[in-house]
Amino acid sequence: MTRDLGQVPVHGLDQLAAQIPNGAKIAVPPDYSGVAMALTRAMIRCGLRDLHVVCVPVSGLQVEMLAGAGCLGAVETSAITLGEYGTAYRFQAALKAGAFRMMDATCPAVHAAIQAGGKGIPFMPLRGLLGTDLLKNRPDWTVIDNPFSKDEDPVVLLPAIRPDFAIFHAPFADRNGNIFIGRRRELVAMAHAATQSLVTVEEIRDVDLLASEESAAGTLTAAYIGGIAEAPRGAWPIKLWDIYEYDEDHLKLYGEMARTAEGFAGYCDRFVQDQKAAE
Amino acid sequence: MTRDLGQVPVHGLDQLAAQIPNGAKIAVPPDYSGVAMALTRAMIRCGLRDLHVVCVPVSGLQVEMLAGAGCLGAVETSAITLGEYGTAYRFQAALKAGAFRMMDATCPAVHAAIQAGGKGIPFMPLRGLLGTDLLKNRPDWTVIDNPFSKDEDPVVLLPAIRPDFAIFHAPFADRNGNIFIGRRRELVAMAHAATQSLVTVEEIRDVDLLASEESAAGTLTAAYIGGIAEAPRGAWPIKLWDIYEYDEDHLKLYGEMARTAEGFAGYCDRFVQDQKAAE
Amino acid sequence: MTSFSRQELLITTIARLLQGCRLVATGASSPIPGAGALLARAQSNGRMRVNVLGSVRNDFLCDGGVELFDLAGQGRLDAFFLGGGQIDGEANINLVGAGGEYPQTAVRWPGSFGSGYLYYLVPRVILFREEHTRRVLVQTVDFISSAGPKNDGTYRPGGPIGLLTNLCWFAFDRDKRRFRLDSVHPGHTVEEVRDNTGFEFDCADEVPSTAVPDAATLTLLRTRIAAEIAETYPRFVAQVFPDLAAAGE
Amino acid sequence: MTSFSRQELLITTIARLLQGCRLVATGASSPIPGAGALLARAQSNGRMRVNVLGSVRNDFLCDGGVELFDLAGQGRLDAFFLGGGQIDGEANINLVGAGGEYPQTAVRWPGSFGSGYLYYLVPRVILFREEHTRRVLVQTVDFISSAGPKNDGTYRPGGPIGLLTNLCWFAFDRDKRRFRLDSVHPGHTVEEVRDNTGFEFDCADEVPSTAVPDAATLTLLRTRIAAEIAETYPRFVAQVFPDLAAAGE
Repeated sequence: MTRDLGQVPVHGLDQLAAQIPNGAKIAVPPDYSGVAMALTRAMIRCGLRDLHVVCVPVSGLQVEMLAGAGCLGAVETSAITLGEYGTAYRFQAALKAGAFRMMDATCPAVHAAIQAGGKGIPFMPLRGLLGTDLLKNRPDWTVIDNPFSKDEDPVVLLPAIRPDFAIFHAPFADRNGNIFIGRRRELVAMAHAATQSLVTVEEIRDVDLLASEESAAGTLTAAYIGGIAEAPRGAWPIKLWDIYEYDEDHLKLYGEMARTAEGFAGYCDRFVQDQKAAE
Repeated sequence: MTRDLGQVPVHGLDQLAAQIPNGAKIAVPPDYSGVAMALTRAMIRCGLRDLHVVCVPVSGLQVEMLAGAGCLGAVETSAITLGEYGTAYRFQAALKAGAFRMMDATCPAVHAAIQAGGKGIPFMPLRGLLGTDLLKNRPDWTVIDNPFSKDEDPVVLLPAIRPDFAIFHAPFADRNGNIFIGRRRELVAMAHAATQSLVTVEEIRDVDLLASEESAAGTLTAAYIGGIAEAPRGAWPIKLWDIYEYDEDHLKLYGEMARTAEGFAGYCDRFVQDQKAAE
Repeated sequence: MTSFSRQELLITTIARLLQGCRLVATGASSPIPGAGALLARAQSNGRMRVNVLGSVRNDFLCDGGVELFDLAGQGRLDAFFLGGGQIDGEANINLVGAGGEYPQTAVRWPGSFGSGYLYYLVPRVILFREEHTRRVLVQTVDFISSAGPKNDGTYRPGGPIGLLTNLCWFAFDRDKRRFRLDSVHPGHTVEEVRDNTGFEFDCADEVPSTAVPDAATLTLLRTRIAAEIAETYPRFVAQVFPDLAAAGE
Repeated sequence: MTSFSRQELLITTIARLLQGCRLVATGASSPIPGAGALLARAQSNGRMRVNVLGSVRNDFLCDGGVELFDLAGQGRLDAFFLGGGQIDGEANINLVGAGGEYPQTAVRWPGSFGSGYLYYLVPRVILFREEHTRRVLVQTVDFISSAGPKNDGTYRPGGPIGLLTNLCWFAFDRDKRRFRLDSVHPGHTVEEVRDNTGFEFDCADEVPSTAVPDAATLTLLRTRIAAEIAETYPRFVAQVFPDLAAAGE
C-alpha cells in the first residue's frame, strides 16, 4: 500500500486518518454521495479531538459516531439524521451536554458557502433565511441591503467555508489519482473548497478517467487529492450510490447499542477498535 | 421534424430561430464548448435585431457574423477573437460605428455573473478588477467594502445575469430531450441562468442519458431545454469538441470576404441565405 | 362511493393542490407527497415534471444536491412540501427542537434541511404533517426554522399555500397571516379540528368536506401511481396498497 | 556551447522561472509558455502539475472553463502567463485597444480574457511578449485591462514577477512599482533594450546575460518536451523543432 497514483500518495486507512490534526475543519457529504465510514472509524481510533465538521449539507451516522466518540468541536449542518434507522442518540446527548458548538444551517446555505470557498470569493449571498432563528444564532452570517436594488432589500451574506480537508468515499480512483464521482457534484464543491481531499475508494482501477469525455465528466481531478486509501465497502454500514445498500440489521444493532454511552462504548470496542486489522 | 422528445419540442432550424424575439438577451459559449453556428445563420436569416449577447466567457465567429449582419444591441464579453484565423473585421467595424453597446469583462466575471443567475442570487462578488478600466466602464458593476473583513477590503459585486435564452450546439440529445454536454460545464451554468435553452445537436439518439451514472454526469437535463433542432455539423465552420475540427479553408475564405461590408454581404448571400434549404 | 384509505385521500388531495404546476419536487421520507406529485403528473397531460428524491426513474437532476435549490432560486420549482416538529398559526415552522434553551433544547429534531430557503422561494409550498395534535400545531413555535410570510417587503416569491393534516386542509391567507379551515376530511368534524389545534384559525360557519377521489382517480392511483412510487417507497406501498404489492411479487 | 534558437532560450528561461511551482497553467495561443511549463515539469521530479489549454493529454480540468479561475481563487495556481497589446512601466497591461476613445478605439484587440482576475490572484504571473518595441512597451497604457500592483491594501496575493521579451528579462519590483532589467539575452545589448522600451526601468551598471540552456536541457527540450507540446501546437513544433517534426512523420 505504498505506491503512489501519479502525484497522489496511497495510504492505509489509519495512515490516512493520521493526516488529520486535532482541531481540523473537515467537510463531509450526505449519505447519498458516499460517506467515508471506514476512515471515520480510523479517525475515532486515532482519538481525534475538536474537529469542526461541515456537513454538505447534512450528515447522519458519521457525525453521530464522531459525537459519541468525543471527536467534535463544532458541527455546521442542515440536519443530522439516521433516517428510518432511528434517533441520533449520541449526537443528541453530546449536543445537550454542550460538548461542541452547534451551527444550524439550511442546505443551500452550506452549499453556497462551500461554493464560495471553492471560488475563492469572500462570501456568497443567499435568499431566504430572513426572520429565522437560524439566522439569529449564526453570528458568523450577516445581512446587507442589496446594493443593486432601488428599494430596501435585505439579503443574507454567508462567509466562504474553506475546510482543511474534504473527506469522502467513492467507487474508484484511476491510476493517476483521479476520482470517479459521477453526478455527486457536492464532492467537487467540497474538494475545491478544501485545502486537500482525503478519499477512500472501493478500489483502484488501472484506467484513465480523463481519457474519454464521458468518464471525465464524472471525475474529480487528482490535483485536489491529498491522499487515497483503498477501503472495500468503505461506506459500510451506509449505502454507496447504487453499489450497495444500507446494512439494515447492523444499523438496528447500532441504534440499540448507542442508546447509552456505555452501549456506544461497547459498539466501538466491537466494531471500531477490533476492526482495525480488517480495515 | 414535429415529434417531441418528452416535453421538449423538436423544431427545424428556422423555426427554432423564430423563438427568439428582437432585443432578447442570449448567452453563447466559447468555441471549445460547441457554438450553434447553423442556428446563428438561421438567426441572421430571421433578421433579428438588437440582441444582447452574453459570451460565456468569450466568442468568435458567431458574434463577428451577428455584428456584420446588424443583429447586435449589446455585447458582454471577455474577448472576441477568431484566433489564428485573423481579425474580426465586422465586429470591429460595428464597434467603431457604435452599432452596439460594448461591455468588456474578464472571463471569471462572466462566469460568476452567470452562476449567480443560475443560483437565483442577486449578485456574486469577485476578486481582482480593482483599478482597471474594465471596472470603470461597467456602471452595472459596483464595489462594496467586504463586510467580513476588519480592515478596508474593497470587493467588486457583479449583478446576476439572467439571459432569455442559452444557445449552443452539442453532440446529441437523448430520446427525452436531455443533452450530452460532457465536461463543458459552462453550458450547464448558462442553461441554469437562462429562462430557456435552445439547443442544436448533431443527432438525436434513442438512448436515455440518465440511465447510467457515467452518462448522467455529463448531461444537461431536459427541464432547462425550450427547443431542440437537429443540425449535423451544426458548429461548422467552428470545431466541435474532438468530433470535428475548424474548417480552415472556409475560415480563410471568410476572413478574406469579411474585410469589407460588401464582401460580408456576398458571404452571407452564398453561405447564409442560400444554405437555408441545406440546413 | 368507492371506499378509500386515509392515505389515498391525502394523496389525491395533494394531487389536486398541484394542478397547473410545471415542476414539482419532493424531499426525503415523503411517500404521500411523492405519490401525490406522481398522480398530478399522470393527470397533467405531459405538462408536469416531478422529481422524487431517492428515486432513480423519477429523478432528472444531474448537478448534485444543490440543483434542487438552484431550481428554486431560478423560479422553476413550482411546488414543494415541508413538515415541522411544530407549526404555528402564522405558518412559522420548527424543524430544530422544542423546550429548553437552544441549542440545548429538550427535544431535538434532525434540523432545518432546505426549509430556511425553499419556504421563501417556492410559490406553492404545501405544509404536510399527518399528526394533527396540539403538540404539533402550536400557538408559537419554540424555534423558527423557517418563517411564515410577513408582508414586510422581504424578497419572497414563495410561501405556504396551506397545511394538510390527517384531519383537514387549512388554506393560508397571506394577507391576514392566518390559516383558514377550508375543508375537513370525511369522518372528522370542525370540533375535532379545533380541539386538536393549538393555534387560532379562521373558519366559516359551514366548512365543506374535503373532496373525495372518484373511481377513475383511485384506479389510477392504485395501479400506475402505486407502481411508480413503489420504486422509492416499497414499504409504504406494501402497507397502503397491499394488493399491488402482492401482485408484484 | 551548443547553439540554440531564440525560442529555445525563451522556453528554457521560462522553465527556470517556474522552478518550485506546484501547479502551472498556460492560456490560449501560448506555445512557448506551454513548452516552458512542460520543461519545468519534466525537471520537477514529479512535483509540478501543468495544464495546457487546448491539450488533451495535458489538461486535467474536469469542471468547465471556470475551473482555472476557481483554482486561482483557491490559491492553487502558482503561475500563469499574460501578454499585452501594451504593457507599461508600472506593469499595467492593455489587451483591449489603443488610440481614440474607448470603446471606439483606433485599434481593437480581442479583449481582456482572464487577465482582469488572474493578474491579481496568481502569485507568479510571467508577462510574456516576444515583440520588444516602443509600440508595445509604453509609458502608460491607453486602457487598463489589468492593473499593476499598487501596494494600496487591495487584496492581491498575485501579480507580475517580471516581463520576458525577445531581448531581455525584466524583473518587477513590487515595492518600487518599476521594472528592473535583470538580464539581456545573448546577442543583444542594454542599449538595444533601452532604445526599444517606451518606459523607464531600473538598470544596474553591469547587466548579466540571460543564462543559456545546457546541453542536457536542450536535449530534453528537443526530444520529450517538443513531442509533448506538438500535440497542442504542431505548427510551432514544425517550425522550431523541424528535426523532431520530420522524425515524427
